[in-house]
Amino acid sequence: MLCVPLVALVIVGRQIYLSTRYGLSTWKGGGMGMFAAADERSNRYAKVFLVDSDGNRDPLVQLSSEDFDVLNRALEYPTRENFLRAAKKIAQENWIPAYQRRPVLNVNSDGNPIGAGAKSYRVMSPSEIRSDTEERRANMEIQFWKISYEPRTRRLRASLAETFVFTPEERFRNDAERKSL
Amino acid sequence: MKSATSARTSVISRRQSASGSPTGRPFVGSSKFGALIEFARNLDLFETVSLLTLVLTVIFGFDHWLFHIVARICLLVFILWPRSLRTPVFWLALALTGAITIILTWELVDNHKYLLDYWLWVLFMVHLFAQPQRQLRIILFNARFFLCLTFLAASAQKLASPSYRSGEMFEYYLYVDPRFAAFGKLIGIDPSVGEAVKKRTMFLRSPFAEVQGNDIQIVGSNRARVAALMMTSWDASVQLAIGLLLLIRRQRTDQIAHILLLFFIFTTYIPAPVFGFGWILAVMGLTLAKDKFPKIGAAYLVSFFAILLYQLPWREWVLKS
Amino acid sequence: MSMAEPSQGNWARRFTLEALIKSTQQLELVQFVSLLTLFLAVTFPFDHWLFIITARVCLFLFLIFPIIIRKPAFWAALALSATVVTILEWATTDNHKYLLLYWLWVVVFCHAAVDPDQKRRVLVFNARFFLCFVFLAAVAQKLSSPSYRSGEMFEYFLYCDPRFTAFGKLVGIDPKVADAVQKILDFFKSPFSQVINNELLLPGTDRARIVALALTFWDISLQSLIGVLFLWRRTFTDKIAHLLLLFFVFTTYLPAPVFGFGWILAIWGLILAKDRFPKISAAYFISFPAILLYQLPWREWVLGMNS
Amino acid sequence: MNGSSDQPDHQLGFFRYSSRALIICMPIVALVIAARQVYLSNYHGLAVWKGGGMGMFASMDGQANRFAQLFITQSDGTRQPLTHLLRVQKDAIDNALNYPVRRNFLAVAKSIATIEWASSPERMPVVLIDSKGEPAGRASESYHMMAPFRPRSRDEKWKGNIQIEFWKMSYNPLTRTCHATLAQTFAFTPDEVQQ
Repeated sequence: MLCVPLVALVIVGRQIYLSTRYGLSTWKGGGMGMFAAADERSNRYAKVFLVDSDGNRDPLVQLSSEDFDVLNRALEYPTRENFLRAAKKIAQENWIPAYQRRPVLNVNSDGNPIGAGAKSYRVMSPSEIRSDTEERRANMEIQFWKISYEPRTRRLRASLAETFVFTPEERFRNDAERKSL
Repeated sequence: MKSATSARTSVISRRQSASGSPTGRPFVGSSKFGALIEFARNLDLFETVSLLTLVLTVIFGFDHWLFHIVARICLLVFILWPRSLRTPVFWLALALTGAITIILTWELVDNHKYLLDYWLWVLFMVHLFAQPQRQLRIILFNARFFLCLTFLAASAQKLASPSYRSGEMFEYYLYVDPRFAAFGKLIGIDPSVGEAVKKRTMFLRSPFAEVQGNDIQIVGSNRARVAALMMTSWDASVQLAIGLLLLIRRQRTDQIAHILLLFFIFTTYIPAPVFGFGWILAVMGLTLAKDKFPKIGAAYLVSFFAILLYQLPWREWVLKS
Repeated sequence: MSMAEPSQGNWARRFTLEALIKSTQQLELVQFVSLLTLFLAVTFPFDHWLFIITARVCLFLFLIFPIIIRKPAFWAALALSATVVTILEWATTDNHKYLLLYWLWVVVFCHAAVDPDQKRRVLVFNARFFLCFVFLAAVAQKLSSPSYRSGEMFEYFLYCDPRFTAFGKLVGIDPKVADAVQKILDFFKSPFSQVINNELLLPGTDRARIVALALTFWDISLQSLIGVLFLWRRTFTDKIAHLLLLFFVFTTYLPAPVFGFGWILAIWGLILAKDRFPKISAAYFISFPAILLYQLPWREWVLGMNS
Repeated sequence: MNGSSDQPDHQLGFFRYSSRALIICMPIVALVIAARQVYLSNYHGLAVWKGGGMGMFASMDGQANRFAQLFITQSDGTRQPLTHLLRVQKDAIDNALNYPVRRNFLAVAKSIATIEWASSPERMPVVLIDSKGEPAGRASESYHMMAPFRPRSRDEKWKGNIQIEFWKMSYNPLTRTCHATLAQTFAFTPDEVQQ
């Protein structure tokens, strides 16, 4: 009679532990924290960049729905292992610069654009023509961001919670192992 | 050997005889709500709970192909062979599939789906025993336990969260969560406020925009602030009250807890489209109330209809109006 | 699927073919068809909130108050909501969904009849009519279509339809061919590319051509045979038609994921076979769980396999 | 369970007088609808997969092989393609592709006109593609990309015509070539699309 309740209690305990220590969303994992905190997927997002050896970063913008599935999983439970899984999935596509460089827009704290900044990025989009060269050698950087809201001042604040950098060796490890077999 | 149909007939005839009317027309000669109370009282607890749980698995089950297929096969097996509902293997198949689904995608599974799987394991255990008294004890204990766990753990997690206590969470959702847009409009928050907030958050998310200090002002509305604070205090107090009252295990406190739970089900699942959660809470509430409080049992039966009707696209209607 | 009391016996014996045949013979036709139709309405419904909610409320009512399944009003609610949904979205409603609509009305009329024999007649006549209608109308539309007759359609779908990619791989067409074709076709759709003469050479294979011709021939002959044989109304022709229909149901819905269509065909087949061909009706009985199992993601498994 | 428990009052009024009507009613309806589907698909382009016939897998010409290109045209004759569409517009296009009549494309145009469209700053060249799918130079035109910006306010008037090109693809198995044909072009004036 007590066995299912005991399992439930253990799972709730685990959820609370993972949620407080490792950032697991309060909505997931078997606790009861639905509508308990504004800290779940709708307030979390990731920016994904390819970073070449010179330190230039280009954002990957057109992720497929499969890429989003894996990335969302990492956003719900933001461990390095989960982001690595997302990086591996995203790296399976061949990313090429699709359009001309686009300047980064500066936005003031009132939410109004105030002109182009000094920085500019190439827009990277997936292509089927695999080059096997440049982009496979670049590091992949995934920035994990959280949005919080301050009701008194009515300000939204984005904070960079963590940055994960994955080397090509890490991302393509399984491919290399498979080939060597 | 009995055929599926005759077995089904026996279920039907049992229900008919249980309806307590010699004419087989239970609704004749009494008020409609009285008849409903009578009907609810005469339902077989295990069969009703099992059936309602089966419906839950088929229409609000886990979003995974494995569970979809097993739940549909179970429904087919039940339709062809109604007695299967009383076999532990039937529930084992569902509970095990639910557990596998959770293990495979545990970070993505919503908390309330865990509750469904616990309940499937409870039904498996209930059907392992032959003595009705023992079955009754297991199901009553577990229904109360999970209702207390759900509401007390929820209250604890909410009260422990600063973004909940400050009202920040509900206010933010009133602006950006599309599920709340229609509800917001109903209480006087213009949908354009939410649209403007969403647009500003896009600046934060885009790699092609850099927001000064990563800090952005939103327009917001005082009404949303007040509504959010009210929702926060209402939600936390109702949930805490239900959990605590059910813990006391007295007739009077149980009655109040059931009324609050019904109020919670009837109101919460209008804005929040997590119908499976509402359904399982109603199943547990019905389990506890059916024999002790017939009127409340009947109200729980009505709540199942309400949950099904809440799936109407009323949000689109409100937003378009 | 056994109908025996658990205490009566021996599990091994209960799952024999003989037991299955016996139990299908004991089924009461009208009740059984009603249950299968309700299941169909709940699990493969019209994709519209009105029908989905109606079907779920009907399932809930049936489980709480089972006798309701024999009331014409119960079926009329389902049939009416199906009618409203079909009228609202007639141009985007798949052809096979119309069959569900017709069938819901047939079940209304069946339950509206007083005499049990009349109920059976409603079901039996309509089952035969719709089987002939489905297959003969399909054959007529196919034969009148030049892109079908030339084998062009199946070859094109083998390249372009993702539902056929896994099947294509099983018959030896490399999924890379399909990927390359799909990519090349995007040139037509993009405003930023202009295809010279609006004509593109597809990187197709001979194998796909042969498979497409074989599929075309198999499909048209099987469908015309089933339609014509059911028209005859003789025991022998009916028997062959049932075997072909079973073959069709068991093979077609593996690649084509229109399970509701397979389900309704199996219901009609079962209605016609039940009292006359016990073994065949047992096979129809098996086809229902088979259709459910075809929903396994076998396509992903096949495509994920190393070739 | 048998029919003996059914009460006579179950019978629907009309059918009390004609038991045959119960039996043949739906076959007649099915035949009428199928005939209508055949007519509409032969004369008004309705896809053979839709509308109540039995033409599934009967022809290449279905929604999968039809596509639409959408442009906003200005009075000077220039036009810019709409490249990023909203879900509701995609649904309206799917509907129109299944039944490509002016009324359905007008619904698409109306849905486009509810949005304010932003164009990309740079012009994108149109690439010429040869029959093998390889780039073969640049065409004379170049376009700005147009993406939805925000809902258009009701007081603001929609300017510009909306042009929708309806294309069909066919396949020739002998030469293994796929051919796209512009089946029809629909143009809608601002007055037509104004809500």
